[in-house]
Amino acid sequence: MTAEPILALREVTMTFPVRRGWLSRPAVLRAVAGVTLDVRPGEVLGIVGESGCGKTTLGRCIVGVHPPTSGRILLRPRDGGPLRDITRRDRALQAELARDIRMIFQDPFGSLNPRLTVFDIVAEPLRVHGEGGDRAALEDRVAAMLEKVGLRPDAMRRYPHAFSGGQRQRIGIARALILGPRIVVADEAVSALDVSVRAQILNLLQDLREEMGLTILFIGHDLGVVRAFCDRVAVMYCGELVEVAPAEELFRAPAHPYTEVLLSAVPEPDPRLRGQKRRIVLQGEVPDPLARPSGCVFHPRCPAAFDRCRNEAPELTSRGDGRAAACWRHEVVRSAA
Amino acid sequence: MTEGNHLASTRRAVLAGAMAMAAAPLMPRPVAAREVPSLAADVAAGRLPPLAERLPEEPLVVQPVERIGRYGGTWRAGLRGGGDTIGLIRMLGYEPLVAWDREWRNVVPHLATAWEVSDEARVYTFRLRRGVRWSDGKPFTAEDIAFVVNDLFAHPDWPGGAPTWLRSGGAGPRAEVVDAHTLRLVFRAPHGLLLQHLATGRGTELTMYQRAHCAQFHPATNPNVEQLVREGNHRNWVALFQARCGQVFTAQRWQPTIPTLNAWIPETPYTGATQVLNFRRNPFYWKVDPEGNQLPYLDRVSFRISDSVEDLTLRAMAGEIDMQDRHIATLANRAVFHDNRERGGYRFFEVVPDLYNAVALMLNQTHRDPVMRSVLGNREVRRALSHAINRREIIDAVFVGQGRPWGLGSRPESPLYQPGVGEAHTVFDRALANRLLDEAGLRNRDRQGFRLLPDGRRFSIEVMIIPAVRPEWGDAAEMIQRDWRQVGVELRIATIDRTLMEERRNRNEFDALIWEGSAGLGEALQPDHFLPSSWWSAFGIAWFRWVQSPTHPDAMEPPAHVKRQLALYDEMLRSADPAVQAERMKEIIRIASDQLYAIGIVLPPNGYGIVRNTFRNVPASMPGSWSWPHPGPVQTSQFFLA
Amino acid sequence: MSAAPLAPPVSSMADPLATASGWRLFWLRFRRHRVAFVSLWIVVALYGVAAFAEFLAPHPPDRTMGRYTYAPPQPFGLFWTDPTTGETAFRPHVDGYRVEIDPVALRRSFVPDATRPVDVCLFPRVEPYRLWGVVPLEHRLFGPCDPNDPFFLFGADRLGRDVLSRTIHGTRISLSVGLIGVALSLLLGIAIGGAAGYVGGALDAAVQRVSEVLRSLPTIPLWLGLAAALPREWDPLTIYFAITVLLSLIGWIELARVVRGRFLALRGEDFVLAARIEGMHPVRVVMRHMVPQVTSHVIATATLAIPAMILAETALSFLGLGLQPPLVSWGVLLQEAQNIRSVAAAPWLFLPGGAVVLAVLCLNFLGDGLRDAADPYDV
Amino acid sequence: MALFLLRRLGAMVATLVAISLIAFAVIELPPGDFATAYVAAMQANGVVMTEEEIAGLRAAYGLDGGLLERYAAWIWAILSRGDFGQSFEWRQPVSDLIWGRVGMSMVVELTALVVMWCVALPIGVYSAVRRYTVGDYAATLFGFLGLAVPNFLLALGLMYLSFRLTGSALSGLNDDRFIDAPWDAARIADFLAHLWAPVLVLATAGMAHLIRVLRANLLDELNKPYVVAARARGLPEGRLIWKYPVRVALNPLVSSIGLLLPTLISSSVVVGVVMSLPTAGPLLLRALMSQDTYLAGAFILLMGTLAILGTVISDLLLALVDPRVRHR
Amino acid sequence: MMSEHTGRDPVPQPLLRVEGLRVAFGPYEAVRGVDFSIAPGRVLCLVGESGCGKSVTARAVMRLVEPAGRVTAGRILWHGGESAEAMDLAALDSRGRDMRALRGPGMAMIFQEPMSALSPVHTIGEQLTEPMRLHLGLSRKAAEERAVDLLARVGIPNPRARLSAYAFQLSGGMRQRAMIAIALACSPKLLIADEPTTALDVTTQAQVLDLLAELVRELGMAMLFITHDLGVVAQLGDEVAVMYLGRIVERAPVFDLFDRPHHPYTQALLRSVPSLRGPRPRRLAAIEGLVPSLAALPPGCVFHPRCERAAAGLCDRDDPAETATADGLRTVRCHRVEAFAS
Repeated sequence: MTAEPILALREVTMTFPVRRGWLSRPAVLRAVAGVTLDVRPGEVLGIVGESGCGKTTLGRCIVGVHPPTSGRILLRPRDGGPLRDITRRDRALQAELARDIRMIFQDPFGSLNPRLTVFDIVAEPLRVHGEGGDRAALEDRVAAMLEKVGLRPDAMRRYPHAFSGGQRQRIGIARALILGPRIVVADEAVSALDVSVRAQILNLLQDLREEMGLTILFIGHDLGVVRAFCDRVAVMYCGELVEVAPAEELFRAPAHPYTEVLLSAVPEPDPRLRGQKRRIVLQGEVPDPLARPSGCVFHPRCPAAFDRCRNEAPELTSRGDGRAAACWRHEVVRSAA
Repeated sequence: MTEGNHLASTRRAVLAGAMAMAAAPLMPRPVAAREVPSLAADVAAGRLPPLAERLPEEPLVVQPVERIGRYGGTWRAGLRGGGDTIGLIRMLGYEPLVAWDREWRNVVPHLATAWEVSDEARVYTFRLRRGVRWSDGKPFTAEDIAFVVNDLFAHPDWPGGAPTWLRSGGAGPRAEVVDAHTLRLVFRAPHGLLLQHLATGRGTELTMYQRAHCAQFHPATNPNVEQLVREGNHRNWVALFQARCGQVFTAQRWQPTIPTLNAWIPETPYTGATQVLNFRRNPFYWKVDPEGNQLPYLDRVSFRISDSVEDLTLRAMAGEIDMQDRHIATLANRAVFHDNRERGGYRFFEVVPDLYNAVALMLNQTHRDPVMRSVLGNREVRRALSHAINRREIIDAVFVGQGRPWGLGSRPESPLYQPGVGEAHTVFDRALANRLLDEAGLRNRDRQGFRLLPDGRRFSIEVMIIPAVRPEWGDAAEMIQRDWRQVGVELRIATIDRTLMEERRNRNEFDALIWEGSAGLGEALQPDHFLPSSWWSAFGIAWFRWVQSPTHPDAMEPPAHVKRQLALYDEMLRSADPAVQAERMKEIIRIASDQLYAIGIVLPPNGYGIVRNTFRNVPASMPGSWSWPHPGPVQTSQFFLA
Repeated sequence: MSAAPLAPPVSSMADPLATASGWRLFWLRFRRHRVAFVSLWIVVALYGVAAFAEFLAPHPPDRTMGRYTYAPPQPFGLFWTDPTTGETAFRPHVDGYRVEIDPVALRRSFVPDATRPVDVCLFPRVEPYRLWGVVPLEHRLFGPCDPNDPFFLFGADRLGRDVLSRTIHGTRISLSVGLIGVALSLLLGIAIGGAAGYVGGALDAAVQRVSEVLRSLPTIPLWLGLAAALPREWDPLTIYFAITVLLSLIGWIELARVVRGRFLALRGEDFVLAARIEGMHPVRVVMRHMVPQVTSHVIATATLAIPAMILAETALSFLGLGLQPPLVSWGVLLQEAQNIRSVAAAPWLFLPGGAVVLAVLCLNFLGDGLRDAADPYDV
Repeated sequence: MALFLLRRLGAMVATLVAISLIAFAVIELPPGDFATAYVAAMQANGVVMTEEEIAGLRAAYGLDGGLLERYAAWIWAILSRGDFGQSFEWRQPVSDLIWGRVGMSMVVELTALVVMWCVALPIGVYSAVRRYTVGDYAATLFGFLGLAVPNFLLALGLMYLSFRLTGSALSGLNDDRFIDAPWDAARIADFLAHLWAPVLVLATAGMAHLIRVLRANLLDELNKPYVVAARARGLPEGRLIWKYPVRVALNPLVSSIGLLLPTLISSSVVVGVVMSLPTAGPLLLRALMSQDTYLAGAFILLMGTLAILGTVISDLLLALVDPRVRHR
Repeated sequence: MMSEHTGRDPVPQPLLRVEGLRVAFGPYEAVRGVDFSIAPGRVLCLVGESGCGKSVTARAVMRLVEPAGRVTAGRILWHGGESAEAMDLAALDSRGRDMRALRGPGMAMIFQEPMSALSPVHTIGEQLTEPMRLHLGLSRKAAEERAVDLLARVGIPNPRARLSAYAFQLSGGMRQRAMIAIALACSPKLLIADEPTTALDVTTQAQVLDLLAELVRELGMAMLFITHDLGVVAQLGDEVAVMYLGRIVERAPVFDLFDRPHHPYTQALLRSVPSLRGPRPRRLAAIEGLVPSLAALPPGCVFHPRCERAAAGLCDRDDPAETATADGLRTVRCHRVEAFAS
């Protein structure tokens, strides 16, 4: 389980200046606050949290949409050498990394250029990176890729609007995988899909992952899906990691109160659970990201908060069994153990 | 010495036209005049002295055009937006020392009742009308004019110094006050045309400043002027002076506070914010009708200020304008005005333009380019180009068939008219034109059929026109362009801004230009088309340079015929005798016509004006010019509403 | 996730729209706008007229017939009844004129006279001329069989020039002023607006400020000043281009605003993000992924800008600062007509105004249709 | 709000400086100066002026200084004393000339604005709600026709029509007899009797834009869930449309008032010239033509200022009517 | 929390009965013959994937699909009126007085995205009091008092201050609560909730669901709940109707449906929802193929191209009729329902 990480995040922080209208001076929004995380080769790491928790920003930092404000992002080179700092990227490096780290987007409608044919969309990475040779060769590769994601090769002549959401997501997957990457960041890749199609896409990703040896960062908010799909899960709240654990463990026995809350809120597709399931009702609202609470960010809503939580921020600490949580209560548990 | 006669003592004095003024000399001092009804109340209340005290001892008796009028009423007319001061001078401000008669034949007494001219036309002595009062009741004396000549024009700060028309030998005159009613102007060099110039619109500049009022703003007479300058936030005393006393062409002179000799006084200042400019009668006006009634007949004048000619036109058609030709009486409007005569209740009067031609195309005979100069300077080439034009067709198309083919020469109405001069070189004869051009060495043609200059370039003339001034020019130019194309000469039409046209003309960087042919009646006053006498002598700008200063780098020595003209003109200036002047001028014009200084197209048809049927004493015909600033010399004070 | 779709999804592989490109969809949506569709054809026809003006106009624009100044329009007829025999025959003609001269009003009045028909031919032989100054031709589309006969379907102006022919020739300049002006505006607008929208930040702020200043300035004074500043020694054609450039100097603002807004929105779109992550050159990102998205919208905005330019040209001409004769544009024609005399006695001189109205109207409808098709819910 | 105002004012001043620079540059751009224009105008009247006289004129007007120098002096006089300089043509302080005219312009333009809104609003709403009906097409056609007919043609036609029908020219804003009269009821009545024509011309020209934007905005809003939600609350249709989508669709228009103003000012120049109105346009045109630098400059500066003020006011209005703007 | 009302209870007299409802948008039928009924105090969940017509059905009940869409057939019988006679809403003018009078006091609706369903330029108070003053004839003051009560009831803290708040000033959860308060303004007999929690985070969703369940129980109103989330259905519904391509393919009390789904589509749907419990599946069960377009509906049973058990010559030819179980509590639209319903 403790394989060398393929990707490592060290204290990654991402802030945005926010101007709230004319009156106030620009405030700083900490979308991601000091995230440290190792991604192991070949695993599917789920990142979950409610909207605004910073999971998407974190994913975008990794693929290079914007460089983090501080912290480092490290990547193990293909040849397995020591970790390489890829925090700051010029265009050349970005282009180089685009072969290794790729992204699947949430919105199957917005992520495909409606003016280009499927061929143009899927072949674009090849062209940008100078691969694939002449048009015929490109077409062959695109056709092969399309078949791999479950589309007929003749789809390449059509435009995105001719496809349903699930099919479009397949096109997006084809674009992401055609260069043979090592890491794929799937940002809410199935959230916009209907249940029946969602399963198809997840299964497809599962197959491709096995076939291509991918490492997948699966960003999502549907805990059921995350449980079914991920090996390990990282829970985010207010830009911070509050818990990281193997999926089975996490769902069986959440270590962080927030994780508990999350799990308890998921409506289970079983009417018999009505009234049997312990529903933890959260106090108040998600804090304003511009006015982060002192101490533990979760303490104002935490059912189990005590004094220390209000004053000191707990670190994400590992318990040794592959589980880590940022909670004083967890700390207590750990020291007890 | 009776009114209207010259100073009889010196028989060497040249008789200037006063004799011709029909009724004036014979008119006895009118008596038993009635008080003006609209002023009666003021007189009765003692706010105004009675009529007898207001009228001069020797009022100017104006013979009405039709009949004795009656008092009352308003003259409504329109002004263009932007200081339309020229129009005001013409209609309300024509009160010079000496004036033109209604026929534009002679200079007649006006504010001056008599004058004497010395030998060589250097010294002029004027006898001023006795008892004339400014609108504030103060007497008008020789001091008023001396103030203008000596304290303003001769002052180093006065912009531009003396006006050009008043200069001779490069300088203005010195004014000597002989007595309160006798003024002497002493010139450095002969100034034979002074009387004529005095009778033009600009001549009024000498009689527009009341010394008593204006001296307040002059450093020579008011030591505290600097304080006024500061208080009024002016640049200098001149600016202060012009703001408070006005200047001939500025709107500021039309203020209620400035005393005037005019028939009507403005009620409010004329400014850019004015929408209607109203005048009321001057109770001290110094003219009477033969029955002794003080003029003007009309109590008020009301000028609507409009930026739109169409607006004025509609108002005229609607009968909201009593008498006017300025701005609205265009060729194109004639038909609509005609159609709306009944609706508007007006009639037409005729305006004979002071133009010998409506379209005068001047070729630059002193072109900077030697080849072009030799070609354009060739009289035969100019003849050819003139004969190549189908004037009849242009007249038909552009001038509604009105007017006849005309070159350069005085109008038939002019005293200087000479048969055959205006008609010279105007026959349409394409064959002749081609032959002349061939003979002039322009035989070779290019592929498009254009003739080539001796150095192989195409014979191509660019003509500068400003259709904004006269829309007909553009139309005519286009037709000339086609006609010349037929004889292998290219005409390129450059529609151009006026400022630029003048710059290029003055730098002598042009081939040709089109302007109107001035003058056709007052030739001697504006002789620039007949000999190189101003910047408007576009046929020979470099010759004009030479006249000004033979050493100027751009100057070119003129050929013999030009020198002959210059000599003739010089003779004219030395003699103040109208007969001599007429002979010299005729010869100058003959030479100009023979040399085709301008290729003319058409003798301009008579213009027109409209006048309400109830608005009387407007002559059926009058000249139209700035030299004879119509309708001023008609004496607008005798207009009345029937 | 957007609001629950009320209308059912209609696209599928079986649908004919499935293989349609974006442009084809654009076209299909556009065709639903009947008025805009008709307008399109009128605009195309107008530009056709502009292109083939020499051939289509029965006379050269500067041909004067001095005898027919202010001649009213002649009625056109296909059949002619001989008044003497009463026989009717197929004979395309216009009525000739009877001339009455009024010496006082200084005017000739023309009365169309049915007894003196002027025969009208297709492809009559005329004096040789050159189409576009290049192609030598000897025929025009239609005109009087005898070139010396009067033939004034729209009447004649003060020089006896055919108003129809002048209007047709005016089409060329008037429509191209709009087109070229808009093309220049487009260039400026896309470059400036695109840069502002893509780069954002300080550049965006600067562009915003500049365009705010320019938008705050009343345009007419600006145009007046600038038009007055043009060197008059330039030949009319150069002046024409200069005026066009002037018009476009104001026109780019709106386009830049549109482009900027779109670019700002597009910059956040996932497919642009995808291209950027690819490490693509920004210029390529812009050209391949952003520009095509805005084109249809920009075309629509540009179409809407053309009529504004046409109107601006006429307004400038009206104030005496636009194009000048001998160039023939609608503005110039209207400038010549803008007096009471024309309104009262020769209203046909305002027919070029009809052309302006038609062109502006159609271009506006067309632009509206294009915009709706480009983006049904965008202003 | 105060801070917002301050910032807005700061930006406004910067814009004004830019405008003054542009204004000055534009007027100085043409070849020649007032003296040449003046001489040319005199020439047209047959009055020939000599070089000396022209040189005298230049000196008298202070036209012999450098461009920047004159700009600096001009702007300094305005800022320090509110002195806009002297009009060359009228030899009068510019401020004496412009205020009345600018005031009159504002009256005409604002009335036109109000009329435009009053007519465009119902038409725009109607054609959006009854989209693709005969009424919609008619309204659109009407609006576009107003847009398509050049202003001066409309004005000219109106004037002639009035002349034919009433026998009097439809020009100016008052009968002659009222012009120097005090603003009593009779003059105001006469003023209103004149005002409608230029207002009509101006309003028809701008209406199409308003109708079109309103229609598009409204079409956008009509399908929004909050409209359906309001309908689901059982509101009567008419009240619902005016209260909800129209209200929202108007907001962007409110902010466009400021932008409409420069356009209106521009078109009122043309209308003012044709109909001979005592507004800023004709005097400005004259000033530009005669290169009366300070007068034209003051006009452009003032019009620009008013336009910018309009923008600021409409921004404030927007803040007033749109809580989303107000509360951020 | 709310286990009392189960599908096993005897069905009371329905409040609303929809029979053979068809809704068309242009040439396409989005709802192709739908029957269901709701009784007071009961929750009917309409489940289905996007585009199946569930939202259209809900809006058609309130006659809110016009003018884009049109109710082409069927009856919408409303038993909530004063008279014993049912009123056919489908026959009413959608914008007429009768229909309007029904909206608000009769039936009310809450929407998926409270942000866009609330007017951006009107205060919550204005939108909340408006229907009360319109339908109940309350004075402004009385309406405001009631509004404060309502806001408090739906769990909005500091309700009086919130009256003057705008939608954008509230958080997502609060907006939805406000939306619910507005819907409850006139104490409707039927509440239609169109995916009210889809746009919310799980924790907020849980709160809103609890609130709705509580309200139905307390106020005794009927609720038509539209959702695609079977988890939500399991928590809230008394009865479930599963829609596919404009038709209800299976309708049953909630326990029956989850215990023994009859229709193959329902079965597949249930299988494809990952659970937090039980063994972690290696793969999720997926329904193969795509939802056909309304423009090109397959012949026969529209589900047959994706159905594992479709019988050639039957399912691809004949449109299955609705069959009801003996107790009448359950209907299924499948040819082969006997073949697998155990």
